[in-house]
Amino acid sequence: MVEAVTENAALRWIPLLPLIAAAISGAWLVFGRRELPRVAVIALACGAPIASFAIAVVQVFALATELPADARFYVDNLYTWISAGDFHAELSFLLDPLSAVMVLVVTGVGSLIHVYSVGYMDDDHRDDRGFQRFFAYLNLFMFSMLMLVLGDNLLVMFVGWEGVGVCSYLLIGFWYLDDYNAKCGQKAFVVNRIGDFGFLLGIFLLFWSFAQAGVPTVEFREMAANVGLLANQTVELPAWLSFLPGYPNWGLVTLACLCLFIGAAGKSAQIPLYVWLPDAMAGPTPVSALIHAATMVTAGVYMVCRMSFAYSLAPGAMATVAWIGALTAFFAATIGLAQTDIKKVLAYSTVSQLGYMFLAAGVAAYSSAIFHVMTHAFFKALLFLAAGSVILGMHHEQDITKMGGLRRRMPVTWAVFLVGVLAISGVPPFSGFFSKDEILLSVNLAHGIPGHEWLWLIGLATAFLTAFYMFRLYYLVFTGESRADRHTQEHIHESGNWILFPLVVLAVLSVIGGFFGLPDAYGELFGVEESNSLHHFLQPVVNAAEHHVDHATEFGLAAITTVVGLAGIALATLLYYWRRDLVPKLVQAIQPLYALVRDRYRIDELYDAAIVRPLAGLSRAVLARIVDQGLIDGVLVNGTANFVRATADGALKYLQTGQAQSYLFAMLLGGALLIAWLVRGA
Amino acid sequence: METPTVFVSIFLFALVLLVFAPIMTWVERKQSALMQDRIGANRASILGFKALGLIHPLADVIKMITKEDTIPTGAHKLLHLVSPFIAVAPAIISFAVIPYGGTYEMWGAHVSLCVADLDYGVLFIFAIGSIATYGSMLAGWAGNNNWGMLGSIRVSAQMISYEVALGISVVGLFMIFGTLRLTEMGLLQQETFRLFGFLEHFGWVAQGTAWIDWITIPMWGLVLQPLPFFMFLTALMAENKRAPFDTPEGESEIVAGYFIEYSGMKFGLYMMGEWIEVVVISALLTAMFLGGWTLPWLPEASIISYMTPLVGENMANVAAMVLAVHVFLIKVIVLIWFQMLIRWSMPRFRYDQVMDLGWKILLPLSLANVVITGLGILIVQEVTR
Amino acid sequence: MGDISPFHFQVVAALIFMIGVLGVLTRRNMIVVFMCIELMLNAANLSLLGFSREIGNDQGQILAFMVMVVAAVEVAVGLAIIISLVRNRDTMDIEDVSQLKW
Amino acid sequence: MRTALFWVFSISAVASALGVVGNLRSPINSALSLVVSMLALAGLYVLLEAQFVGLIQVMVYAGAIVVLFLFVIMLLNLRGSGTRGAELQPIMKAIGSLVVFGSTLWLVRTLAADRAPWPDVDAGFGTTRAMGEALYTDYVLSVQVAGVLLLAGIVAAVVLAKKKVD
Repeated sequence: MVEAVTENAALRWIPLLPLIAAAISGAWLVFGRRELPRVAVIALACGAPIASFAIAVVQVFALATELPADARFYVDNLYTWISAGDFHAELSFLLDPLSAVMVLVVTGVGSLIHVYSVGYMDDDHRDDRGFQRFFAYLNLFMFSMLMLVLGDNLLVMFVGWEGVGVCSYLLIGFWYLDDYNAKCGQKAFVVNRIGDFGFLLGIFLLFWSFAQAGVPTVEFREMAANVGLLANQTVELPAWLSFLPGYPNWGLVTLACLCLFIGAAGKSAQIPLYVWLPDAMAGPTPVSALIHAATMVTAGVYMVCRMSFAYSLAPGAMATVAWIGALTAFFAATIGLAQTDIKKVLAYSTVSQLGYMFLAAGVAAYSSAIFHVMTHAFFKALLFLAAGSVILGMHHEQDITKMGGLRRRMPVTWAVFLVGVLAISGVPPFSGFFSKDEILLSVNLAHGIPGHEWLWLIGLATAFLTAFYMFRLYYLVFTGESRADRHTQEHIHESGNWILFPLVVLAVLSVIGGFFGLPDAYGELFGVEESNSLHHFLQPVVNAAEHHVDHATEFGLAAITTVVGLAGIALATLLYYWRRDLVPKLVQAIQPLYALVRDRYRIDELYDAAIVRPLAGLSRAVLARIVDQGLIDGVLVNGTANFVRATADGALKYLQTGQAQSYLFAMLLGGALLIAWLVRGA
Repeated sequence: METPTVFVSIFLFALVLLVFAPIMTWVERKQSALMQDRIGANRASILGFKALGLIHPLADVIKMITKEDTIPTGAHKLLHLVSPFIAVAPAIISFAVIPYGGTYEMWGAHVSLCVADLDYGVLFIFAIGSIATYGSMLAGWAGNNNWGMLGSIRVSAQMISYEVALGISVVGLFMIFGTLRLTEMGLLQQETFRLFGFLEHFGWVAQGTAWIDWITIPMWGLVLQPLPFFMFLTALMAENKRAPFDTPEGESEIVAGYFIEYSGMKFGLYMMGEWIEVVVISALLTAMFLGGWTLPWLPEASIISYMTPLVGENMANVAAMVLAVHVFLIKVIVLIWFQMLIRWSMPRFRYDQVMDLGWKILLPLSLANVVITGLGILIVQEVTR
Repeated sequence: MGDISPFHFQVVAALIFMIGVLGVLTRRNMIVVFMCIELMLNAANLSLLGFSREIGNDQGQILAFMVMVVAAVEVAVGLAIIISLVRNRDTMDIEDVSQLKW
Repeated sequence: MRTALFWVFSISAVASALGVVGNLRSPINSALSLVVSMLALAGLYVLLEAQFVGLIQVMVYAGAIVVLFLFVIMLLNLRGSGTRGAELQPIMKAIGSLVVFGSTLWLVRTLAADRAPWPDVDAGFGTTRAMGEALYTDYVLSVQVAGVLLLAGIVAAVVLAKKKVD
């Protein structure tokens, strides 16, 4: 009962164009003697994602208008990738409403960030041919991300998943001459590997259970159609896990979904695997905006939404997702309160917002999650890019305690940054308001999740904190007197047009982005039917929970959210605009707690002591000395060689006389014996 | 072919060849005299008759036969004796497959003017020709002379090298004619093709335009494969080791090369071998490239049918046969003259130049010719289908 | 072909082959050894052609043709090796070329 | 006629093959014996209706390969043995090869115990046309591979025989 699909050969070009661009500039890097002309690099690097965006727009428009709501599937099947027995994995792309939204976000925001990068990387002389290398990586990332988003089955998605990981690694360590950057890249890669391992296990488990049920497939639509077959499969837990709820039998789907969520947590920086994202800020700022705010880190959310058919069978996994998401949101928000690096603040806010998205996905409000993915992509990309503009203007100074008073010096950046801050703080009618409000509404109504009231409260608290630290950031950077040294102050300047154009576009999107998913209740106020177009567009492909609430409740909850957000803003205004003298006193009063928060709760140190060091010690002492040097090198490698040498030197070498004729003689004798044996009966 | 006619043929061509060889000495002398603007070969006379110097060959023969036949000490006697014969025999044998006329019916008998009309005629000539190498190279070794050894090495290297180009240069011709049989090649070369037929084929002029039918070209090998004609001729001349390819003899360098230790009629046999080969080369080129015994634009069958009402069928055949032999002879003589022209106008190549010509010019050109001819055949097939 | 049977050809082939083997095993002169290898190849060709004629299938002839191609290459390379050997070691004796051992 | 030719060719082939091995005086003599053997074998090939292969035998073996042998012998200026000590190897090897010799003859005898008479072959058998058609249709890949092999052989020979290693 797979739904009717429509073949569409145009899809392949959406990921292929960036790949071609990446391949050309990459090959030129490897084989060419010099960098391509800048104009060519720019045309190639920006042209490809823009062309992809154009194709995506056309195809999504066709998808939305030409197909009936319950059969919006465009499939582009390139070829059969793996064919083993009953199992077939195609290399094929799927455009349905879910991937359509993601593709538009990825290519749209991606194109803008490519344009921005032209301006941002323009003065980068840190290494030879960095400009071209940067764009080759960036295009490769676009390709991988589009593979991830458009993949028609888990395997293609996994290819993209790993591809974006690699690109993330390459781009975090882009200025690899600085050892710190390279280490940050490695950290991101290793932490992601842990998550990927879970993801892979989840894929295996799912495939195995589908194969048990007689449908060996990893293809999304087929899995969704047959997911009912998995309902009764269980897995028995070992005795030492008896403390877990639901012991001794877990649904296989629950286990698979948890494994998948480990992958999502790794990619999307959730507790306990969030530690890499703040360090990932070592990469160039456009990378932070594109990969570590707008697109890649939302891949986990996308994956959970994509697998919503499985999660709907696993309430335990849903609850886990929701709680992890909520906790991450709150936890990261608290860390964000005390950071002084402009990009770190934004990074923790990203982690926090990603927590929101998982919270939404966990309460089955998938369309809200995707909505927040979209609005977050707009305003967080905006914030990062504006921060990049600030950093450029401040000559690569990232410490907000040394900024201040930039409002007059960088008016456009100031304006768009303010828009972004208002959006993320949930001030109506900016886009963040609608998406956040919808999430909190869904959480409030999610009676199936244990402790959903607490989740709602955590969400509200996070909203408060978010508003507070974002405005703290805003006031410290843009208002008051400049705290930079004199030399820097003299050279503060507004950025060029390559940078400002994407900023303005993103600012506009941040303002109006919310209206794509204007809740129906608001739409009715203005007489628009089904104004939550995003929700209705996504509904056929995600098993989103349907809420039916009266308008009073809805507006009431929205009012509460707004008030909380405004309270956070008010507090920030008080502390960082009117009475800056209060802040040191406050810090003095809660010094130990402040230090703990400033040091990010020392989680990195904890991981280092609890995991990294024991593991390294074990590797050095046991694996390297005993297993590798002793067993593998000593017994297997050298042992084999010694054995061969001993036997050959002792006995076999005397067979080799060096006389060609003696060899031939032996050969002939052998041949004669062979013939004699062959004709023995005759 | 019945046995008596075989013997008739053998007799005929042996006579022709053996007559040719002495005459060649005279031709050579006269040609060189002409080219060097002097009077040549006019002293020998019988009773005052000089006969344009035609007596000289006779004098040569007498001189050769009566000269002392020296065998150097340390020579390999048997090889020293047989080498000249090995050198001459292939030249004579290869004439067996060359047709000097077609097949004629007279008084109930079939007369074929080709001794051995073999299916693989040209290959046979190549195979026999490759044996000729031994005659030269063993001669140099058998005489126990270092100059001779050097000559032997040169001659073997030169002849092996040019055999490659020799074979490959005419592959294009084989591809076009689709046969190795020389009689068949002769018959095929009687045909003509319309030079501007393609205009009609592509519809650029109207069907049945008269002037297109008038302008025809005989399908001679020379017309179809002009470049291979010269490459083949060059390779054959190199195989024959005459100037300008006479480095194995190179009297200014290695005295006389491989036949340094020969005198008398054995020496004469080497000379004879070379001259006979000049004739064989001309005959082979005639058969393969110049239409053999046939006249252009005038097929033999039509000659016979024109004459039959006049003189009767038997006599018509006889007349055609006589005509064919004469046509063949004239073509051969022209080519002999051409070879003499080359021999007396070119200086000797240096040894490395000889090798370069064979390996770096003739061989690549021949290979290219094979490919181009193949393409041409494919195009013609495609167009005329 | 009268009283000549396919068997006769095979016997001739076997004889020549064994003569070749004998030469390869007993002669010291490298060039002669090489010639004996050619004898063996030719014996194999004769055998192939004999069987080809016997069963009326021309595949044996193709194979013999290919054997000749390979033999030509082998001779060219082998003689080049012998030339460089003689140049460097000044010997034609196959027993002198026995460095390739332990 | 054919019977007589068979005997003439086979006896001279075997005899001259023996000459190749048995002539201890000079490799040139061995080479000349080899030529005779090759030519006689070519005759046998033609008797077996393999005219094309027979001609190629004459061209390649008699016309090129043995000439190369002679060329090399002369180039190395080897008159006489050029080897040290006795030309023949120790008697053991001879005995061994005679064992093989005998067993091979025995094998041929067993295999040939009941042979069918000559079958009729069509007129085109073994002609240039038949061989060409087979070579360039069914065996075209082999021809290509053989061409590559020849090229490799040419290159190898040139590299090996080059005097200077530059």
